[in-house]
This record gives sequence, C-alpha cells and structure tokens, in this order.
Amino acid sequence: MSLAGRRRVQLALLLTPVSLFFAVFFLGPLTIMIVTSFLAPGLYGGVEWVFYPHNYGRILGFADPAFEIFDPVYLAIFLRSLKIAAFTVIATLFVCYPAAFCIARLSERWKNFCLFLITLPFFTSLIVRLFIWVLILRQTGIVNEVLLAGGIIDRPLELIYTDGAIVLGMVYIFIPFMFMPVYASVEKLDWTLVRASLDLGAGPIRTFIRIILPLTAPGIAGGAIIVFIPALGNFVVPAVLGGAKVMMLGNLIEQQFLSARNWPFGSALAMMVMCAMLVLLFVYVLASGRRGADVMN
Amino acid sequence: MRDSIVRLEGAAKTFPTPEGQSVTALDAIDLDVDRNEFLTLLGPSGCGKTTLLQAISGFVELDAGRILIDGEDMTTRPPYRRPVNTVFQNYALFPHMTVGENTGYALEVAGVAKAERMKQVAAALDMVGLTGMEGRRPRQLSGGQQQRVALARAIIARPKLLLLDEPLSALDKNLRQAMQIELKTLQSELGISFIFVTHDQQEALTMSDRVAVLSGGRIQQLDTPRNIYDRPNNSFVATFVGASNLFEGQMDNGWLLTSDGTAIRYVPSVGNVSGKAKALIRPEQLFISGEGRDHPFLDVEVEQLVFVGSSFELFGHTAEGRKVTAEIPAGRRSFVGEVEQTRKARLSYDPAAVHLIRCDADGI
Amino acid sequence: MRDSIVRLEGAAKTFPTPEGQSVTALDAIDLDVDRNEFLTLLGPSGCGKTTLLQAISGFVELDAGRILIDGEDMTTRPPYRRPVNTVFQNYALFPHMTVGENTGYALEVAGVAKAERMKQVAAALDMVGLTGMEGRRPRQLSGGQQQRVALARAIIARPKLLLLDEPLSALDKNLRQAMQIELKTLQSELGISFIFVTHDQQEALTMSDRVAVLSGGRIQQLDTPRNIYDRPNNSFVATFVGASNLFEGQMDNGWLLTSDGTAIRYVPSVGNVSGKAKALIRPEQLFISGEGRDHPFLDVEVEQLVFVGSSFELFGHTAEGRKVTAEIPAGRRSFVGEVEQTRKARLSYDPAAVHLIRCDADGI
Amino acid sequence: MKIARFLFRGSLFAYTGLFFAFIYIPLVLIAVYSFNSNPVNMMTWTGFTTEWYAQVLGFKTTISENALYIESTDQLVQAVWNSLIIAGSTTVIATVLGTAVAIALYRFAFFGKRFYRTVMFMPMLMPDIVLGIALLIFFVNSGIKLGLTTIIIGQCTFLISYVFIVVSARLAGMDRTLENASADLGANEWVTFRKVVFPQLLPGIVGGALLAFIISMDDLVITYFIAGVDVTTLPMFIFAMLRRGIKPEINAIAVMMLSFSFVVASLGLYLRSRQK
Amino acid sequence: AELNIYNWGEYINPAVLKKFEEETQIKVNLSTYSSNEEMLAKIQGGATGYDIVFPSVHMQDIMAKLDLLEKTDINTYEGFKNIDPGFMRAKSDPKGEYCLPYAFGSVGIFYNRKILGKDITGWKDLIATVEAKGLKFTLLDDMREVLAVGLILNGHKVNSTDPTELQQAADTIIAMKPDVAAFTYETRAMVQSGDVAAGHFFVGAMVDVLANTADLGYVIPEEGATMYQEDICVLKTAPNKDSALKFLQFYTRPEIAALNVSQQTNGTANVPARQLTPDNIKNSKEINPSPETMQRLQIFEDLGPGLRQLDRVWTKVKTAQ
Ligand SMILES: Nc1ncnc2c1ncn2[C@@H]1O[C@H](COP(=O)(O)OP(=O)(O)OP(=O)(O)O)[C@@H](O)[C@H]1O
Ligand SMILES: Nc1ncnc2c1ncn2[C@@H]1O[C@H](COP(=O)(O)OP(=O)(O)OP(=O)(O)O)[C@@H](O)[C@H]1O
Ligand SMILES: NCCCCN
Ligand SMILES: [Mg+2]
Ligand SMILES: [Mg+2]
Repeated sequence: MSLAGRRRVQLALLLTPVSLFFAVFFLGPLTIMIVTSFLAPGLYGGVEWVFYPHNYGRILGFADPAFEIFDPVYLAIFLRSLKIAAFTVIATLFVCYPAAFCIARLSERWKNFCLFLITLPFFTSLIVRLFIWVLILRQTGIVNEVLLAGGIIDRPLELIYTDGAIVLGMVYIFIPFMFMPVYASVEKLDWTLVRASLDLGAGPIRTFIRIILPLTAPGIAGGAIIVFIPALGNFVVPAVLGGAKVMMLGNLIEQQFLSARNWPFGSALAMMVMCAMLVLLFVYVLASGRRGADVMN
Repeated sequence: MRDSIVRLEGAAKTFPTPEGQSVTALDAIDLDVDRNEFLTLLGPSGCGKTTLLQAISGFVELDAGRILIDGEDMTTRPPYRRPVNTVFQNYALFPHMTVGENTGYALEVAGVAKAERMKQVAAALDMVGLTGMEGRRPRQLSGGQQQRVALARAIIARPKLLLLDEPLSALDKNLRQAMQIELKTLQSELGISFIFVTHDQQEALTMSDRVAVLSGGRIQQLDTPRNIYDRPNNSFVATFVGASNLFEGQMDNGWLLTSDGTAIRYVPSVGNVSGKAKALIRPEQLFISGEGRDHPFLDVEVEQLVFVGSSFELFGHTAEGRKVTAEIPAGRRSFVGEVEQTRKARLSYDPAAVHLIRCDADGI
Repeated sequence: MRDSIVRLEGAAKTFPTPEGQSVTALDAIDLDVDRNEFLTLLGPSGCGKTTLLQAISGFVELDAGRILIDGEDMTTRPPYRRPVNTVFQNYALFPHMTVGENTGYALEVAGVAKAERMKQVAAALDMVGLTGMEGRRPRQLSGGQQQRVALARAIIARPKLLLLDEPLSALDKNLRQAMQIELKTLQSELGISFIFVTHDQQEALTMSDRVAVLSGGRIQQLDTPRNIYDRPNNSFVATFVGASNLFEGQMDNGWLLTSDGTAIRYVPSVGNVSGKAKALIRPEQLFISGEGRDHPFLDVEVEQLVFVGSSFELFGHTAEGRKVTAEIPAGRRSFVGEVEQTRKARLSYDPAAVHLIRCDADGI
Repeated sequence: MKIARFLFRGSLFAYTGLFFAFIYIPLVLIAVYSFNSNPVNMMTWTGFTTEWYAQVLGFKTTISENALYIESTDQLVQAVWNSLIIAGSTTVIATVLGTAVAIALYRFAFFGKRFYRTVMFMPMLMPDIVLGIALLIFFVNSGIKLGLTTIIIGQCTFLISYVFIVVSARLAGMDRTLENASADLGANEWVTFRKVVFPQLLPGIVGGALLAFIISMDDLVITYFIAGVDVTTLPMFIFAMLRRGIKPEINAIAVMMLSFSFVVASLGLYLRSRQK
Repeated sequence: AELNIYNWGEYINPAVLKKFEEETQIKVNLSTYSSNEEMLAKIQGGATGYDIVFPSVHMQDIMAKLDLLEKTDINTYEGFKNIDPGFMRAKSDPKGEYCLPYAFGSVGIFYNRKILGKDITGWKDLIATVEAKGLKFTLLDDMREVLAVGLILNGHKVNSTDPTELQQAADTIIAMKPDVAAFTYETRAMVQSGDVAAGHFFVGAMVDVLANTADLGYVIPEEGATMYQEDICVLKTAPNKDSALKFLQFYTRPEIAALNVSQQTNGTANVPARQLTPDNIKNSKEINPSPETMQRLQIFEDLGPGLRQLDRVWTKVKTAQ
C-alpha cells in the first residue's frame, strides 16, 4: 500500500467511528429539527405536516399576519444572551488564565492533582452548587451577614437576582470549561521563546501580547467556544441566581417546546442560533487556518 | 579601571541533577570583556559556555557573584532591560511568526515604524543570504536557514553586546566565512562587542581578539589566539586547542628527558631550566623533509597517513612506542609518496617552536 | 547489479513556498550507496541534504522516483518498517522521557527485556561520554550533550543503515574525533552503512568512502574524497570544497591564458589542449619559499596574513589585481616574518597540481 | 530581578490560591450545611446533626421516623449510581472518539477538513431541549429502547465535541518531529501514539475527560428526554424535587462523593510518589 | 409483575408505594418529571414504558384529545364511592371512566408575618404593604400561574385568551415587577428566612406553616386564586395495564390516600380519607378550604390555540426591564 494509502486508512480508522456515530445519532436528530422548523405547530405540541416558513418570519421580520406576527423581542433576547455569554467568557478567562500558568509550573504529579481539584467540586450536582451561591448572596446570606456584622453596611446589599449574580454563577459553573483547554495549551508553552523575546528587548507585557498570547491562542479560543456556547443557552443560572426576571435564549427555546407547545417555532429559533454561531465559527476556523499554519494547524 | 563592556565577578551557578548530585556549570568566574572586543569561549561540551551566556543575558540566575554590563550592575536587571541580544544555541525562533516578523521583532518592540523596519529586515536577511524569504515560517526552512534567521534577528537592533552560542554551526564553509566577515564588519563598523561560542577552533582563532578556554565551569586560560595556541597555560588547553604532541619529562638545561629515553630539545629560559615539565610540539611543527639539517628530529614509524584536504595527517610512533602526530602539507606530494613506501619518517623540529608547560601549572 | 544498501531512482521533491514559488529540494536524484559504505553529503545550507535523508527514512514523500533499501522497494513502506535509524538535525529528543528512556527507545519498541536494555543503554551512553546521565531529562542537558543522546539513541539498535544529519556539529574537536572513531568502528565491526551530513569538510574528507556534493537538489559530484578535492567536476565543487584559486582562460597547450594576461602552467592531457577552461590551484599548493626554482610562480602583493592555528592564510593579489589565497604552514615561521615585512611574495606551484575544469562542465 | 520574580511568582501563587478559594468556599458551605438538622429547608440553620449521613448510609435514624419525606433516599442513592455509571461510560467513549477526531483533523490534510472541523462544533450548538426531543423522536422511531444506552449515546453526541476542542487546543503546534523520531526508531503508529503522542497529549486528554465527566454528571434536559422508565439520574432527581425544596441528604451525598473522590485521588498521588 | 409510575418529583409518599409492593408483589419503578409540559413532550416524543401518569386536569384533557389515555372504568370499582364527585373536573372525563382524582390544592401567598408585620389578605394588600416597607416578594416561574394572578387582579377569568385582557394582566404583572425579587420555586426557603416577605406558592407550603405557625402564614388571596388538581391516569401505551389498574384501585382506599396526604399535606378527593389524616391537616382551612373559599378558586383549562396569546405576553413580561 502506498504511503498515501496508508494515511487514508489511518484517517479512516480515526474518523469513521465518529463519522458513523454523528451520521446516525446527530444527523438524525438534526434532520428532525430542521424538518420540524419548517412545519406548522400542532395544537397540543408536536407538529402538523404542512410546510410553514413563518416560524422564521417571526424572528426575521416576514410573518404570516393571520397567525404569527414579527416580533423584535426575540432579537432583543438574543442580544442580551450574547452579552451575558460574552461577559462570562471574558470573566472566566481572567479567572482561569493566570491560574493555568501557575499550575503548569508545578511538578508533574501536582499538576494532575490540581486538575482533579478543579473539577472535583463539579462532581456535585449543578443545582447544589448554584444553591450554595444563593446561600451566600441572598439578603440574609453569608456575605450580607458578615458585612452587616462588621458594620461595613447598614442595609443588606442586593447581590442576588442581579446580572452580576448571573455572571458570577456562570463563571463558577464554567470554570473547568475554560480552564481545561487553556491549561492544555499553556502547559506546553515553550519558555525558550519567551526568553528569546525578553532577550530581544520586549518587556513582560509585550512578550505576553506577542508571544505568550498567540502561542496559547488555541487554548483560549477553545475555551472561549466551549464557554460561550453553553453560556448562551444556559437558563439555569439566570433562573437560580437571576430570579428568572429576564428571558434568555435558552428559556425562550425551552418555553416554545414546553409551555407554549410550539415545537416548530422552538426549532426555528434553535436553527437561527445554530446558523449564527456556525457562521461565526466557520469564519474562525478559516481565519485560524490561514493565520499561522503551525499554531492553529 | 579598564573599559569593560561585561564584567563578571565571582559568577557561580550550580544545577541539581536527578542523580542527586549537582553540576557546577559556573565556578566563581571572573571575566572582563573589553568594549568592542571579540571574545570567544572555547570548551568541551557541557563545560558551562551556554550557562555563562545565559547568565549575562539574564536567564540563568547566579547563585553568587555579580554581573556588570557597561559599568552598571545588571545582576538583578531583567533580561529585556539589558543591552544584549543573543543567538540561542537552539535558535528559539517564534513559530507563529514569519521569517520577516522574527527578524524584525527587536525593532518592532523598540517601536520602529513599519516601513523602516521592513527595510532593515530586508537588509538583515540579505546579509545572511535569505533575501526574499520574509514570508516563510521557520518550519519551512532548512536547519542552516533557521540558524541564519536567528543570527539576523539578534543583530538587527545593533545591541551593545552580542552573545552568539554556536551561531554558525549549521552553515557550510563558504557561508560560514561570509558570516564571519559580516560579524567582523559589525564589530569594526558599529563597535559592537561579541561573546562568541564555537567548537570550530579555526573560527575561534581567526575571529577573536581573545579566547577564553573553559573547562568544568572554570576559565583555564584567557588570552590572545596566538598565545592560546602557541603558549597554552596547561596541558588541558594544549590538548583541547589544536592537535598536540606532549612529552612529559625532566628538564635538563635545554633538553627534556622523558622516562622512556626520548629527548626533546628546547630553548631554555628563566624558570625553564630544571624540574618536571611537558614539552608541546604541534603536529605542523614536525617537518618530514630533510631541510634544516641542523634541527633536532624524531624518527617515527608511520602507522597511517590521512588525507584531510589541504594536508595529510601522519600518525606514527617513536621507537619507544610514543605516539606522534604530524601534519604534512598536501603540497609536499613527493615526500608523501616516499613515506607511503618506506613507512618511516624523520620528523625534525625547531627547538624554538617547542613550548614548555611546567607541571605545577597542571593542577587541573 | 551492484550490492547497494540504498538506491534512489529519480527521487524528486518540491516544496511550495508562501511566496508562491516553489523550492526544488530534490531534483530527480539517482544515487547508489554501497553496503558498508560511509557516504557523506556535502552541500550549501538549504541544498536538500536533510530532505534527502528524510526521503530515505520515509518522512518526506517523494513527488516522483523510487527508493530501494537493501534491494527492496521502500517508496511506500512506512518509516518504522525501514531498517534505518536517524540522528535528526534538531535532535528530536523525547522531552517527556529521561536520557535513559530516550536512548533505549528503539530497544524497548523492539521488545528487548528491561535488564538487557539497561545494559545496552549504559554501554551506548558510555560510548558518547554520558555515563551515569540516564536519569536526566533532555532539557537538563547542554546542547552538545543532547546531540550525543540523539546519536546514542540512533545507534543503539544497530540498524542496517544510519542516517546522520550533522550529528557532531555541537561537539568540540576532541569529542568529535572520539565520536568519529566510534562511528568508523561501527562501520567496520558491524558492517553498518552510513549516510552522513556534515559541514565540516575535513570530517567529510577523512571519514568518507565517498562524498556526494549537492547543490540545488542535484548531485554535483559523487566521488572519493581525494577526487572531490583534487579533481572537482566543476567550479561549484571546486569552490565549495576547500579553498581555491580559480583562473578562467583559454587553454594553449600547457598554458592557460586569462583575459588579463596571467598565465598558468599545467600538464596537458587528452582533451585539455585547447578551448576555454578554469585552472584550479589549491592555496596549499602555492609555496612561499624559493624551493623548486624550476616551478612556475605567481608574484603577489600580500594584503593579509591570518593565523589559523596550524597555518597562516595569505590573502593577496597579482599585479593584474586577481585575488590569490595561499596557505603557509605555521612551521615556516621565518618566511612569515619576511612576508610580513616586504608585503610581497613569490608563490610557486607544481604544474602537475593544477587541475583543469573544462568550461562546458560548468553548466550549473 | 530576584525580588521582582519572587513578587511575580508570589502574586501568581496568591492568585491561584484565590482561584481555589473561589472554587472551594461554596464546597465548604455544602459540607457545613450537610450537618444542618433542618429537614425541610437546607438554607436555614437549625442545629447540628449527622443523621443525613446515617440516612444515606442506610442506618436507622430518628429523622426517618418523624421527618416528612425522606424515604426516597433509596431512589436518591440509585440516581447517584446511575449518574456515575453513565458519566463513567460516556467519559470513556467521548474521550476516545473526541481524541481520535482531534488527531485526525490535526494530522491529516483532506478535502472538507475545515467543514468537518466546523461540524464538530454543531452538537454543542444544538439547544439541549431540541437535541433532547429530537433524539427522543429519533430513538423511538428507530425502535431503540430508552434506557441507560440511549442516555450514553445521547450524551456522547455532544461530549465528543467538548473533548475534541480541549484536545485540539493541546495538539495545536505540537512537534511532529518527535513522532518521526519514534517511527524512525521502529515504533509503529500505535506504539508511537502510546509512547510519544499520548504522553504529550495527556494534559489535554485528562482535561477533556474530566470536563466530559462533569458535564455528563450535570446534564439534565437531554438526559431527561432520552431516559427510559428505569433510569433516573441525579440531576433529574434533584430537579424534579426542586419544587418541594432540596433534600438535606443531597448535601450529605455531595460531601460524601467529594470526600471519596478526594481520598481516592490523594491516595493515588501518594502511591505514585512512593513508587518513584 | 411491574408497574412504572411517572409522577411529579416528590409527589407521592414512598410509604404508599412500599405498601402497594408488599400487598401485590408488584415491583414499582418511579420516574419523575417537573412539569406537565415536560411529561407531555416526552410522551408525545414517543417515550413508552410508563404505565401511570399524574397530569393536572387541563393536561388530562389534552392527553385525552391526543388519545394518550387508556379507559380504565375505575368508576365501576367499588372504592370509587369514596371519591367526592365534585372532583370530576376533567371535561374529557366527567364520569371518571379514565382517571382517578389524586390530589388538589390552592395556589396562594406564603408569607412571613414577622417581616411583613401583619397578616395579609390578598395580592393588593401584599403589594401595598411591601411597597410601604420597601420589601419584596416572589412569583412562581410559571407562565399560566403568574398570568392568572394578573387576570384575577383585573377581574378576568384565569382561562381567558382575550388579547386585551391578557395585555392588561401582563401590564399588571409588569407594574409589580419592581417589587418582585424573583420568579422562582425556591419560595419556601426565601420566605422562611425572611429574604423576601412573601411568595406566590402552592398550598404545600403548609408544611412550613404547620412547623412554625408563629411566623409563617399561607393565605388564599381574597381577590381569588387558582387551584390545581392532578388525576391518576393510565397511558394507552402502558405495558402493565393490569398493575396500573390495581394501583388505581389501591389508591381509592381511604387509609392509603390518608397515608399520602399526611406526608404531602395536600387536599384529597377521597372523602373518608380526610378524617384519617392528622389533626393539623384535617383542621387546616388552607388545605381543606371551606366551600365558600372553594368558590374563589379557579382551575386551569386547556386553552387550545389561545395558548399562543399567553406565550406572547409572557415573553413580554419576561423581557420588560
Ligand atoms: N516545509 C517546507 N516548506 C517549504 N520549503 C521547505 C520546507 N522544508 C524545506 N524547504 C526548503 O527546501 C530546501 C531544502 O531543505 P533541506 O532542509 O533539505 O536543506 P539542507 O540541505 O538540510 O540545509 P541545511 O544544511 O541548512 O540544514 C531549502 O531551501 C528549504 O528552504
Ligand atoms: N537545567 C539543568 N539541570 C541540570 N543540569 C544542567 C541544566 N542545564 C545545564 N546543566 C548542566 O550544566 C552544565 C553546563 O551546561 P551548558 O549548557 O552551559 O554547557 P555548554 O558549555 O553550553 O555545552 P555545549 O557545548 O554542549 O552546548 C552541563 O554539564 C549540563 O549538563
Ligand atoms: N409538586 C406538585 C405541584 C403541582 C403543580 N401543578
Ligand atoms: Mg551550549
Ligand atoms: Mg538540514
């Protein structure tokens, strides 16, 4: 067999399992969703088998006036979710990046133990973790009690049920999502390159921006993606720590499937979000492919 | 006080090893490098050359001692604030930058405008023979090309002091010579000082104002190339630099008598009249011809004649079994043919070319 | 058919470059390496030496051509099934393994039992002078030490064929010589064949059974060291290997007449009677002394005399302004002193040592 | 220099200390509140008790006599086991498959590679509820019986993507020449993977696996839809219970799971350090 | 034999199940859901294997329309006589041929007397008090329940689908949003600890009131309120219809219903069972409201396509800042 042939075999061995898996267990559901998004909602959930594009009209601005109306409120929800997800990404990055550097310099054994320590808290249930923050942030919570007792404040602060609390909670639950990829690339940073940069007169900040950041960019990008996407759809944190006073994308879609029993509209919303994100991601993949073949492959 | 660009005072560095011992990479080194000097570090693999450079550039923290650059104490100064650039032994090119970006990095950091920078990058790449390769990535270059990028990157900003860690080791002879000339030009035209590490002794001897021979983290001799070669301080330097025939024996007023009866003539001088010593005769000081018949000689049996380009190496031994090496210029073809036939040679030498090393200098 | 260990037939490889052009790293190379031969590749930086080795070991896929190792077509054989080990130019040591693990890797993969492996590792490390360093990590070694680990790692399994990409470049002269002897021992005792890349020409000339001079992805000359040096095929080889004085002119039955009027004597032979040619005189073939008065000579004005250890390099020019280089053995001190005073020298040569390169050979 | 570096390193360590404090302070609180005797409202401290632990471990307790609805502890324990089994299996599968794709996409050039790379993000992008319901419809119509298997399959669809991303981050810019060196020394692809690629990838693989594990342990919506009658996972159990208030045993279970994992990991660390 | 029960989380006393298992040797598997819609979506998606579900009355009607429920003729069983006929609320099943009424309760206001400084009577009272003292309260995170509060406060029926009425309801809720700390089910803990003064909650909060009568209270607002009722139904796809029927029959027994109520603090349709419950439950007029109070309670009906109007205003309520 030629070398190219061998490579094809290897490639096939590596890709076939996942490709098959996706072809069956992901493409199937995806098709179901796409088809659903073009159907009319059944009266009690489910679908009616009629072609019905107005699910999209309701989001994009063309609507079936008899039945559905265009409503910019959905775009507003989308933007708001984007904003919170973006804040979350930035905050988790700030929390995780320096720690990744610190842990990457420990000895082999301690490194892995630290990784484990970071994920350990997440072995408990999401809800338990979040409720603890309720315990901490609420009016009669620990922070307020301590501040009151210390005489720093005379009225409890409004900590819980705020946007700040939402971002805090998001950061808390997404720490490992950011940490893992960032750590994976920070850990293999070639410090001789940092030395070379310092040697050429670049100060710490310049070295950070020109050398460390680009070389760890794959990890940052990976972390940003896997924090951003779940954060965009997350509604548990806004419910528990934000008091569900605002609607998030995740809520909106869930609401369509459950209380509004409008599966096609829910599917259409999901499709729109996926397409928007896919376009962004594809641009990212293209860009990273063109920029340094070596850094982002 | 001398006008030194770098001054090391008692610089010491020890690395712990997994075997539980420790390696002394720098053993209380004192060193002054003069402004505009070209100083070469020579020494066996692992003797501390890289460590010494890294201490100067600030990447190895000394266990003890001080480093002054240009009169200022730099011991605690971070690397980026030292007026020093380095060609790293393993190049350390930035993989995510192109050749052009790598080369222009120091200028970019210094805030040089893009147009000017690109001009200087082009000039620097031109100098190292990589014109037009600005757009490549380091991994798309051959080993020697990478090394040249490292060189261009280090010199572009014209630092006061350049540290070069085997910067030409991956280059062929012609390119190497061209680079040597460029480096000497930088030295004379810009007044840059150099500390240069090389394993190419010819390079060390031709390029340097002074050579420091290191071993085990210590400076064995710091001197001009001529003195290093002709008048080594001790037998380590004698055998490390160049090829050598060393005869250990008792000095007897112009004769050095070895235990096996070989006698070497030398020109006695103060302190070289009696006592134990080693006589050094370089292979090229042993002539195969009969010329200069009044010279002393060694008769040897020839074991091997090896062609090394411009000359032949003659390996042989005396009647007493002592190994002797001589270098026969390739021009002397006729003699070579003769020797190849008879397997014998009379090697004469000039007593003035015999260098004596007192055995008490060999406390190494 | 000859008993070749490696046979390349029309091996070609082109790399695309970001500049949009492409680099021909191997230009339809045909090459036979004999069993138990020591073949050295010489060539300027970037000429395709590493690419050639990597094609043989299987890491560069040829655009065209075939590779046979030991008579079997290996063109499509994966690297791990080729009986070849390599010392990589950049060492490629496994950073997560100790020196011992790195060195023993090939044995471990081959399933050699641990005790036996450790014995062999110790022996291999001993050979390269790294006894007792089994437990270190590559990053705790100096550059030269790393290179020696790479060497030990490649030879431990005694492959049929060893590819060495500048394997001794980071070693000092003595260590280098010791390693050279070890490699030659491997060749003679175990019958291993070698393809060796080096930029050290002396190394190439002393170690090799044959030398292949490459340029621009092509083999310019494949011959014994003597022939490469004394009888280069073309002026690229002449100038690339060793130092050279080349005089281009018209052959006129024993005299080569350059356009500026310099005349060089040579010994005419078939095909060297008339036409354009270049006369090659190696610097060491130019003698400063008056000896052999019947020899032709060149009178030069001396520009520079450079001490290079065992000799001096004389740089000068003829009355017509033609640059001439000569090598003066350091043994000839007296003449050196004279030249330094007068700044003039009469350089004689033996017409038999003048090598002619027909200009039609220079189609490079 | 020394001082500056010391300060820098010091503040980095201090920062990391804060980082761990941020992660662990809530855990300390869980531990504290797991001893809260208030049976109906875990947020209000009414006194110290160890009975929740006794309850989880199956001892008879005074609380179980008079408290109102704690007898479903068995179900809770069963849910924990289900979750662990699912998380364990999905972690193994997703890690293997996700790593394989990451390596394939890093290593090989092939047509549609960028497209494939983008596709790898898609399962993550699909909102949980959509994926859950779509998977449910898909399983039902393919005649696959809902149960542990369907949960494992369903979770793998998106966990593969997470592992893929983490491992890819590790792979980016990795040194190919080391693999060449390995092959050159006679190691075939598999041995090279085991001895050279895998050790270098390990931090990425470990990170991806840990991430997959915790995401699996937390997944609710998708799991809910594709769970069979006989499988309730911990998050499903807890969410269904939310409208009633969180059972105090949840805290006890959490603390026990954490302590157990911690002890196992520390033991491993200790044993490995003794091995050396 | 087996029985797969699909119920709300923590909505049945495990002792009941244990007792059923002991008596019949049928092994019971319990799966849970957290909302009617979740359950419907799963069944509609095609999930099978469940025998018994506990839909609210309006959901039962929907499921009947979708033909998901099995006719059981439970009304022909002798124990059915214990069931109060007033609880045949499902329009699709007026005679009890399909399902057995399970439990009911009101959705009122759970409040902290200490924080409010007084007992409250209804929503208007609550809002006035809260605004005067700078306090906050919570609402359920449930579209229909919250909009129902808005409708009731405007004097409309809770099952209205009239866009203008719904708009009014939404405006009312939006207007009270500044006083609303959160839309949440975490009401009990928040009210108990005094983080909020009061919360919109199910009568299940009586568990807390009974434990701390001094500080806590639960009131069915004077303006009116919703009530809920869940029935036990057998699915068409049930694999164990016999066991399912046995369970329905089992649950008609007063002592069984009482056993459940004593743990759940719900109302029950099983008349004799009410007498068998503990005193504090039996005597609670919150758990067992008087007939006049019952007059003020409305129960949700299936709204059909009108649901879409609610969805729209609810999204508005949630996005209003
Ligand atoms: N990946 C690549 N992409 C583009 N060009 C390449 C690539 N690899 C090698 N080359 C080019 O191919 C030519 C041959 O490279 P090769 O590494 O074989 O040179 P070499 O003879 O080993 O040189 P050196 O002595 O400097 O190591 C060089 O000009 C180099 O720039
Ligand atoms: N990080 C380290 N840990 C342990 N030992 C080290 C470390 N770095 C260097 N050494 C040891 O210190 C000594 C000096 O190393 P250095 O790199 O300065 O040598 P060198 O003179 O540059 O050698 P070479 O010519 O081989 O590059 C060597 O023996 C080396 O093994
Ligand atoms: N936990 C039961 C609540 C019912 C609401 N409809
Ligand atoms: Mg070094
Ligand atoms: Mg090369």
